[in-house]
Amino acid sequence: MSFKKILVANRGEIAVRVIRACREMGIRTVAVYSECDRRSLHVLLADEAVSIGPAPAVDSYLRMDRIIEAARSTGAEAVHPGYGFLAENAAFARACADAGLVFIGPNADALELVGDKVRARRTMEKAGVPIIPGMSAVPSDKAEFAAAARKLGYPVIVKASAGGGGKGMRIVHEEKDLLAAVEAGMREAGSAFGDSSVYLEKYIAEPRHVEFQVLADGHGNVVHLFERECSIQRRHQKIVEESPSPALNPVLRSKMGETAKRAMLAAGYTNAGTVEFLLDADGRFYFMEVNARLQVEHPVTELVTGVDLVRQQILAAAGDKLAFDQDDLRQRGQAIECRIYAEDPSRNFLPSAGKVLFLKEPCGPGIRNDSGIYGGWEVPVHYDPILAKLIVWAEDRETACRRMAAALDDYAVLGIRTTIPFLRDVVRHPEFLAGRTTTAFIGKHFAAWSEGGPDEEKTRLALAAAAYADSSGPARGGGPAGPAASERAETPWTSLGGWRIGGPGE
Amino acid sequence: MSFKKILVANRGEIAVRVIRACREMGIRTVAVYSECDRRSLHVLLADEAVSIGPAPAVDSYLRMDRIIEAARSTGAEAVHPGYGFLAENAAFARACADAGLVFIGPNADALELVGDKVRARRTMEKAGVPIIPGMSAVPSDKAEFAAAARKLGYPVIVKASAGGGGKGMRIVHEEKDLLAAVEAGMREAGSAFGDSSVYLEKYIAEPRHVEFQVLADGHGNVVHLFERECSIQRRHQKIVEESPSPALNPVLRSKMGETAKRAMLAAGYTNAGTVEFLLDADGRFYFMEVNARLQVEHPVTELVTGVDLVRQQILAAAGDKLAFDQDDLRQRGQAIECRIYAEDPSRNFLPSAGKVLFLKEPCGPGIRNDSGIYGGWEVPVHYDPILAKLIVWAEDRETACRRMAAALDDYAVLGIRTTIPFLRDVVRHPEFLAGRTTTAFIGKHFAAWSEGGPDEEKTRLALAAAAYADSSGPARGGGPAGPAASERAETPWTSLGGWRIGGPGE
Amino acid sequence: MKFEYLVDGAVQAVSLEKKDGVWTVSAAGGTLEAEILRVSDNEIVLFTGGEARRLFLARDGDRLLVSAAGREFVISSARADSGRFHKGDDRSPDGGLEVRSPMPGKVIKLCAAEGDECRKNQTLVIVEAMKMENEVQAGLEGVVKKIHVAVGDLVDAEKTLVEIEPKAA
Amino acid sequence: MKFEYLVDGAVQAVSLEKKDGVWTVSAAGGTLEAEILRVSDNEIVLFTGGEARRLFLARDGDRLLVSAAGREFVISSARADSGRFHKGDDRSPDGGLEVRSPMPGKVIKLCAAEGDECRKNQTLVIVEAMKMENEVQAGLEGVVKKIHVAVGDLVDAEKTLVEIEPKAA
Repeated sequence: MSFKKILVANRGEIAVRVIRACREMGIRTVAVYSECDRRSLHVLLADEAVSIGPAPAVDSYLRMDRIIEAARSTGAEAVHPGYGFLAENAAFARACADAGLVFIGPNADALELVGDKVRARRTMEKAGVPIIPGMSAVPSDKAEFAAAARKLGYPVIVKASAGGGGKGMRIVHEEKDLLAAVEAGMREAGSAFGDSSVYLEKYIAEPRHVEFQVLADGHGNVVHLFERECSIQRRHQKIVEESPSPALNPVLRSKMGETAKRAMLAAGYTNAGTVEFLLDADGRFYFMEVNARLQVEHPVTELVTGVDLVRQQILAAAGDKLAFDQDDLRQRGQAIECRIYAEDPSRNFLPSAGKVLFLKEPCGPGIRNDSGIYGGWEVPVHYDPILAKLIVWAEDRETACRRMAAALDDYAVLGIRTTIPFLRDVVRHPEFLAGRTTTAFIGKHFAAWSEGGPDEEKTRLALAAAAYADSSGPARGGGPAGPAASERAETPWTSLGGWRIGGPGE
Repeated sequence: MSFKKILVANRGEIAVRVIRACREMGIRTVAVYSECDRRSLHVLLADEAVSIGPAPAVDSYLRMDRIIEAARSTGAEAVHPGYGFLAENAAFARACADAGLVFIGPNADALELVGDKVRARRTMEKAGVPIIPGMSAVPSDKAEFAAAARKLGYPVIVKASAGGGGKGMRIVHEEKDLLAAVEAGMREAGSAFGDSSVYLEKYIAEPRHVEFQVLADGHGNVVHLFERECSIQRRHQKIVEESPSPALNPVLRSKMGETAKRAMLAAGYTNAGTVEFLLDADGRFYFMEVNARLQVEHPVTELVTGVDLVRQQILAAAGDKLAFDQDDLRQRGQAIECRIYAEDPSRNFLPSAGKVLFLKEPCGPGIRNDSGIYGGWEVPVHYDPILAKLIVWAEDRETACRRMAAALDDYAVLGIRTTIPFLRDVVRHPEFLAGRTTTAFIGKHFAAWSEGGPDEEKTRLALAAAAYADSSGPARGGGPAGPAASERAETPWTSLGGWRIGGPGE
Repeated sequence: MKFEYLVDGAVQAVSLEKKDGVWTVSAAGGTLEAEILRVSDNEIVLFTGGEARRLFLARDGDRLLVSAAGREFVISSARADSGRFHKGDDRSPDGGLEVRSPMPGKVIKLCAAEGDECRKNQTLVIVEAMKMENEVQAGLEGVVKKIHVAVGDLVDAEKTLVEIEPKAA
Repeated sequence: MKFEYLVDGAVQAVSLEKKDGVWTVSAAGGTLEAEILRVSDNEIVLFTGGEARRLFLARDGDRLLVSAAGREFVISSARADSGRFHKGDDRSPDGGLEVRSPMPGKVIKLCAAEGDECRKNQTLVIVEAMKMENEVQAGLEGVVKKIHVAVGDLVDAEKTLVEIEPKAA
């Protein structure tokens, strides 16, 4: 069986991704949008679109009632939540079921279990999955945090019970900073997930963050689709991910993969999910949490395994059995993803909303660009700053790194600042090229990053472009005064005759 | 070892493809261009560019002397010929060697052997490769054609000895049409390949065209990378290709693959090449010819096998051994390619040169667009009409067909006519979806193709767009008179307030 | 607002009204209500009946090219375009019938001489473009009155190649 | 032709001359000769020393944004831009020091009250944008003279949040 119409309860690149997958399966799509997203790409691509409220997410993308009403009124049979917003909200999954809608994600019980990070840790511990020392419950009194932290020993990390993606996280090295960190974490968690509970874990320094993608149908079949190495992080936010991980060998990979499957079986998990591990320098790994959703970085797994995860999510939600088993799955080549954010890396990654005045996206063999933007579109201030994901695949890691570097050079976004210049330097760094990627990588090598030094040659090129534009381009905007209009008429479009380039001494 | 700088002796999408591969291997590139290609995409992407003469190919892209001089003057160590032009010209391969340049392609002896289709057939016959009945020599006298045709029995096919890609080919059903067909074939062959010799073969009706990609290093290692199904042809010109072929089973695939390897070994072939077979309805296959070059349709093999063929060509030319053997190679999923030509399918595929006024290329997971054009560029009349190749990969054939259909719908080229509307209908045809693809497919199902019927709804949309553009867009060009300028100022950019879409009854 | 356009040679009328942010379009035998969103100079989106229809457009001189739901339209103002859209041949000022080149290219063969008789659909000239030969044929039976090109000439689309004097009926 | 521009706050002069199809550009301590090709409104290519350099550009009001070899530049006319490029705080008309929001966002916390003393780098306001909290800090030691915003306010970039009376030296 399959669905005829799916509502996509998200926005941006992930909504676009899901809409494309539906279209290829012959399924019609309904987009939802907040007031400021009227002309967003996901709205343009969907077959239908329904307005669900004002810009703030709590008034629109987090409004379960309006989303369910939109599904009902358009006749959608299922809801894909994407990531973020309501993706890991068990109440939403239940509300969908109550309204007769299929929630494309894990069953509500599993969602609730793994979504409660503290209960999840207990379940995993019982199932024999290695875990990081930490609080076994969300405390009701803030004073309990200090006692727990003392018991674990500093440094400790504050984590949101409901969330992921670095939101609400704080590392604390000394007791005097603990309370402020807990409060800030609670505020961020509350605004991001609608649930402000946080807890503490022992902080393991310089680990690798290695996660395993799992697929489980509703018929007892579970497979893993190998690992993603997600150690390159800034403020606990992943920025570069890859598969395979340079840190795993076949034995460790198999051991971690089987552990991931065991974890999902223990949780009674269905649909696509990810088991996150910390991997220390000695090859010991610890369960961190289950991400009960399609993840931002899912494309690296898709490119390496040849499995379309969104399609598999939809098939599993429709009740299909997995069409392959563990032995059918192979890793081929190397995939790397860079997240393109609307942040200004030269100003401490300040968010950078505004209008995309010009956009040129890279293309070519082995290059995939999952984007939620287009030239002329205005990036709103209200949501996560992710604009797009640039993913490359190549036969080997060295080639993949080169392909990514070349693709980033081909990526031009004017009008807003993005993390592209920063990523350009990350993927060219000798330690990255050597595969020595730990969560300490950015802090160690990019703490004082700035965009190049003064570069006279590039400045000269830019100045030449400006002068040329002002002297011969169409007069747009209130630019500096150029030559008279009569001179302007002679543009290179008509007067290029006689030039020749190349060859020495020319 | 590898090269530091490569000259790309071609233009258009294939030059772009090769330049990208070089860049990812850390190799600098030199483009060459004719006078009308000054601002072509390959020139913009290369590190350096050298002008090699006037627009006609015989004065530029076929000028061996100028190309070799350009390589010498820029310090290039190797020449990649792409496909077409000098790619299969043994004299050019020899001239490169004489100038101390590595020709990235087969060795000159093998090139000469397989390039002479008649000698190639004899060699294959001796090696036990099944061949189609045909002339065993290029005749010196035109009268010999008639005698040979009578012996083979009509229908016969006129083929260029030097070429490929349908150039110079003519099917002849009766003796009275033979001489004109031979003469036309000779003219086309001469202008396309600089060699006007043609010969005759028995014409097999409604076969499939199935070819095998082969890679051979200079150390005696030969592997095949499975088949490409190229039966969807118009005027003997491939327009849609895919891999795997719906017509092969594992036994036949293995038998044909081993035959392809035997053919290449018999020819002493090195580098990348393709062995073309005709496959009849009973599973009998016949050697047709060796394409001694990278082929237009190479991306379908790349997507299915995960091997970058241009990279392998460069490595093999540099003297490297193949890094994998036959057992390492697997087919995964389904890839389909559509060739986008500057031809007007609604006017009998007349060439359509001119300026690309607007271009929107499809993107998304599993979509690859190898393009040689950009918005604002003028398509010249002088060369092959290929603009780009749209290639999709998906887990299975059904999904790949849907993905291709969706990607073609997302492809907008305004200003010149292209084959996109035709391809849209081809990939949606029930016989195509069923995999019943023979060389008779287009003639049978698309002989009287026209772009849709009168469609009032689409016409209404287009008229609405025109009226809206004239009433509110910026006044560009001498369009029909719209409302006064004061009315125009109120564009939707600033006046969209209050609308709401979706939901029944709105 | 009312407009008249030539679409594929036929005159089409369209009226466009905006009220409360909703446009009403009447054209081609029907009416649609739509929210219209201008995405860029080359793209607009019509939301109609719950569906988003993306339209791409480009100006080409006095013509507007529109790609609507995968179908391309050439739209020009009814007035500006009268007398265009040649079908390959046309009356010349002095009564002959002009045979025109259907596309830009290079004349590579003349298959008739002035004064020759020609059948309908007989090939008169071969024009090569983009490496393919294209046969330009007589639209009717008659006599070749004048040949306007020579082998090797580069010709534009719509260039007159040959004039034919039609055979008296 | 000579131009003066402000690039990242510094005045830069550039001269541009064309002769025989070759442009000579003198700027930033050097000279280059280039063929310049205008690809579109947003792209030009400079061929210089055998190399093709693609430059992407877009106008943003009176500023020109240029992406040159992977590096982005903000270029404005030297005159039009005098007095811009605030570094986060500035003198107010009545002598206080203005602390401004570094980006558009929403005020989610005030960490000081009018009349409070503040240390240098002390957090005064927390502005949230795109789901991340950003601390806006005092540029120097002093007294909070006036707070211009309240929790919940949406603020633009460069909006004055707080005025500080600097501590007498």
